[in-house]
Amino acid sequence: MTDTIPAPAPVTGRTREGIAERLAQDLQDGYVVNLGVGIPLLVPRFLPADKEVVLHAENGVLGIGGDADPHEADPDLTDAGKQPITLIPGAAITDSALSFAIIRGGHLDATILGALQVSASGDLANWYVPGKNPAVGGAMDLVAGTPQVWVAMEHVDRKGRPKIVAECTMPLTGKGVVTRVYTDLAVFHVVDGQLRLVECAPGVTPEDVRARTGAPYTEHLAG
Amino acid sequence: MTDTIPAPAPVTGRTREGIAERLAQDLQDGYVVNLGVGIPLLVPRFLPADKEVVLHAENGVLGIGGDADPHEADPDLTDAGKQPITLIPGAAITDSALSFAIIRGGHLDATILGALQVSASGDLANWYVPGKNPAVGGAMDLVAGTPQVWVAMEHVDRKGRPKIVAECTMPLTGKGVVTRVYTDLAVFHVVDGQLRLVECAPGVTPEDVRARTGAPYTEHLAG
Amino acid sequence: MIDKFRSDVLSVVDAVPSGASIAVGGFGSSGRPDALIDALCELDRRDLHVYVNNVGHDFTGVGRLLHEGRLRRVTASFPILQEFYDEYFAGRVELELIPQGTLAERMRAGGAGIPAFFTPSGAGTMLSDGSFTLRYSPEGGVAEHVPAKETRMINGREYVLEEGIVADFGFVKAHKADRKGNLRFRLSARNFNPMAGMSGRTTFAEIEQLVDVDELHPDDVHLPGVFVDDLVMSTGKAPATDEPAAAATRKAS
Amino acid sequence: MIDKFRSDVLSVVDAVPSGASIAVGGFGSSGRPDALIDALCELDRRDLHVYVNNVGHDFTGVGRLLHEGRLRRVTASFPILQEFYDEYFAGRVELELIPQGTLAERMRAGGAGIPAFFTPSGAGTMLSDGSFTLRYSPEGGVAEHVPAKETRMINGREYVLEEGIVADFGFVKAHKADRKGNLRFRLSARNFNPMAGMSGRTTFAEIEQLVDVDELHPDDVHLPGVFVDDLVMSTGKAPATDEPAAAATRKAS
Repeated sequence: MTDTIPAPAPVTGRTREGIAERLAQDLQDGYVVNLGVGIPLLVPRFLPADKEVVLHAENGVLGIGGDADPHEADPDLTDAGKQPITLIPGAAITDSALSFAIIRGGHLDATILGALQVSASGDLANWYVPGKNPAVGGAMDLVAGTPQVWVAMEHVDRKGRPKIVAECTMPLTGKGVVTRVYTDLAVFHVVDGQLRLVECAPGVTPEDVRARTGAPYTEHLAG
Repeated sequence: MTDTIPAPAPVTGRTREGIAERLAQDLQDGYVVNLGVGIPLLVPRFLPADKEVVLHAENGVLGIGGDADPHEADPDLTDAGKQPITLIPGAAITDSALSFAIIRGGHLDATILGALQVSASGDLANWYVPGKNPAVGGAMDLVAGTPQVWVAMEHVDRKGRPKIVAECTMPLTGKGVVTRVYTDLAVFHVVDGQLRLVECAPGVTPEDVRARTGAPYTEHLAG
Repeated sequence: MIDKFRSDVLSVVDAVPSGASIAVGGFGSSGRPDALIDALCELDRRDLHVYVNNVGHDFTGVGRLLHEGRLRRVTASFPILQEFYDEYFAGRVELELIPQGTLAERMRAGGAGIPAFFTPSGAGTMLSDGSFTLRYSPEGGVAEHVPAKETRMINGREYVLEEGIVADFGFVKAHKADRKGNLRFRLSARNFNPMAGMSGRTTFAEIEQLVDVDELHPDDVHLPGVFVDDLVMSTGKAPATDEPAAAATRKAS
Repeated sequence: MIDKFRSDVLSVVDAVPSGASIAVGGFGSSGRPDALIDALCELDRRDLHVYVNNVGHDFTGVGRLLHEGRLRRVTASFPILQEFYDEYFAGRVELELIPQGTLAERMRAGGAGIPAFFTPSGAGTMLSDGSFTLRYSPEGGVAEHVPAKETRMINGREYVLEEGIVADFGFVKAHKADRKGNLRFRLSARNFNPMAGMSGRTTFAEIEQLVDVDELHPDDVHLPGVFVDDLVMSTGKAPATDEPAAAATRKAS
C-alpha cells in the first residue's frame, strides 16, 4: 500500500446499494449466510423473491426475518449488532458454542464481510486498525470456517488508496480465506490462491480497475 | 494376583445388598451420582427417605425415578443398561456430548462402579478380561472426570483370589482414580494414593481382611 | 424454497457409496435410524466405516449391516453382540474401541470444526497406548493395532489427544421435524443423534412426525436444520405419542 | 432436599472473593446477569478476571465493574466501550482479546473437562502470534504481550491450541428455572449463558421466573441443574412474557 499512486481519472461505478444488489444475484436458493456490518447488511434488500436465503447471526439466530419495528422490539431477540430483529417461520435459536460450531464447522454456505484490505492471495484484514480500539467479534471464526467468504467493499479507501493489495499491511483476520470480492468497480474471484478479475461494473473499463488495484491479478472477463 | 494364597478360614461378611446398603449411608443429600452395573444398581433401594440423591445415566438422563413397570415402559426412555425407566420431577435430558461434559467436567459428585481389580494406589480395572469380548462404554470417562469414584464389589473373586491387589494385572480403566472401596468384608479409602482400611464389616476382623487382600494398606479403624 | 422432506428413502440413501464413513445416532435401539440403515442393505452398500455407540442386537440396526457383511470398520464404545466379536476375532471387521464420551465429543468436534482435543478419558490404558487390536489376521493373531495416541501432561495430569470425526454421512433419527430440517428429539432417544447430525458432511434424518414450519418454537429446536440435508419418514413402530413423559414421570420413592 | 433458590443475592455472591475469575453470560445487554454483577459492586469486590463477550455500554453490566475499577483482566472478543479502552491503554486493565467462537468453545471445553483443543480461528494472526498487547505500561508502551499460542499443521492447515476455561464462578441469566436449578433461556438471550454456567466451578443463575419443579419438560431444559449451585431472582426489567416469539415471527419478505 502506498500514498503515492497518481490519482487516476475519475470513474463512477456501483453505489453501496449497487454492490449489495450485484452480490445478491450470486446467492443461491437455500443458502445459509452470515452478514457482517457495512455493505453486507444491505444485501437482504436485494434478494429475489424466488430465492430463500437464511440469515444467521453469530449470537445464535438462524432465520432472521428483518429489523423489528419499535412496537415489536424484544430485548431478548437481537442480531449480532445488538439490533432488535424478527424471525422467519422455521427459525432456530442456539447457544453461542453451537452457533460457532455451525460457523467453524463449515455448515454455513457463505459469509459476507466488509474489509480494510484484501491481498492478492485472498488474505483478509478487517478487524483492527493499529492504534485504534481492538475488537474482533466473530470475524476470525467466520473466515476460518465458512467455505465461501465474500467481501463487499469500496474499491479504494477514502484517500483513494487501493484496498486490494499485494500484501495486507493491516493485521490479518485470516490467511487465504477470501473467495470473492465485490466492489463498486468490479468482481474478483480468488482461485487457487490467485485473484481473477471476472467482471467490471457497467461503465467501468478493465483499465479503470487496473489503475485502482494494488495487487497483481489475471483477467477472466466473460464475453 | 496369585492362585497360590492358602485359603483362609471362612468368614461371612455383608451380602451384595448389604454392601449397597452400607455404601448408601455415605451418599449425601443432593449428590448427583452415576451407577454402574452390578452391586451399584442395588444402591437406590437403600437411600434414606430424607436424602435426595439424583441418579444420572450416561445416555443423557439426569433424574432417574426407577425401573419402569411394563405398562409404562417407553422405548424412548431407558437407562445406560437399555432398561425402561421413569423420571423424577425435575429430571432433565441431554444429548450424549453434554452428558459426558457433565461426567468429564467433574459435575457429578460420585460414580459407583463394580471392579475386576483395584490396586494399592487406586488404579481400577473393570472393563476388559483379556481374551473375552472388549467393550468399554462410559467407564473411562466416569473415572477420569468424577471427583469420587467408589467401587462396590466382592472382596475376592469366585476362585477366592483377592481383587484388591498390589498392581492390577487386568487392563486398566484409569490410574489412581478410585477413592473408596466397599466390599462384603470392609471399607477402604484411598488417600494420597494409598489404601487405608477404615472399617470392617460386622463379624469381620482386621485379620480376616488382611488374609484376603493382595495389596499393602494401613489401618485407620475408628474406635 | 427450502423443503428438505423426501418421500423415498432409497433415492436419498442412494447418495451413500460403498466405502463411505457414516456417523450413526442411537443408544441401543433407542433413537436408532433403522430406516436409513435398512436402505443401505436394500442398496447393497458394502465396505462401510460406521461410527456408532452400539452395534445393535440380533440382526437389526448396525447388527444387520454386520450380519450381511457390509462393514469394514466399527468405531464404537460398546459393541456388545456376539456375532460382531466373532467377525472381529476372525479378521473380517475392524474395531476401533474408544470411550463413550470420547465418541460423543469426537463427533461433536468434527462437526464444530475442531480437528483435535485433549481428554483425560483413556489416559494410561490400552485404548490409548497402541496395544488394542484394530484388526485380527484371518490366520489368527494380530494384524494391526490401533496406533498409540499422542499424550501430554497438562497441569500435572495426563491427557490423550483425540481427533474430531468428520464422517461422509450422518444418520439421525428424530421425533419431530419441519421442512426446513429443524429437529426435535424425545427423551433419551436424543443421545448421539445431534452429534451424528453435526459430524456428517451430508446428514439424513428419519423422523416420526413432520410438523408445520411454525410449530417448533425456535427455543425448542434441538438440532437446527442447517445440519440436515434430507428428511425421510421413519418406519417400524408407530410414532411415539407426545406426552408419555408425564406418565413416565412419578415421584421418586 | 434440593432447593437451590435463595432470596438474598448478596449472601450468594458473598462467596466470590476479590481476585476471583468469573465467566459471565450475555451478548450486549441481552441475557446479561446484571443482578449478580451489581452484587459484586455492592460487596466491593476488586481485582476480578472476567470472561465475557462484551463489556457492556455506559456503566451497566461489566461496564459498571470497569467504571468502579474492579477489573484486573478482561478476556473478551468485542469489548467495545471507550472507557474500557481508555483504561486498557492506560495500563489499568488487561485485555486478552480472542475470537468470539474461541471464547464460547473455551468456556464449554473447560466445563466439559477438555483442557485444550485446536481451532482454525485466529491462526496466522496477531491474536495467536504473541504480538497482541495484554497490558500497557502506565508510563506508555507495552508492558506484556499475550503469549504466542502453540500452532500445529493438521491435514495441511494451521490450527491454534486454545485452553479450556475453568472459571472460579459462572454468572448466568436465565428466563425460567425450577428449584433443582434446571434452566431455560429465551430467544437470543441464551447466547453465552449455558457456556458460562458450564465453565464455573461454582455457578449462580439469576432468573426471571421460578416455576414448579414439574413445569419444565425434561426435553425443554437448556442447561441442567447439575451445572447450577444457586438461583436468585433477576432485577430490573419486568420478566419477559412467554410468547413474544410468535409476535416477533413473521413471514420473511
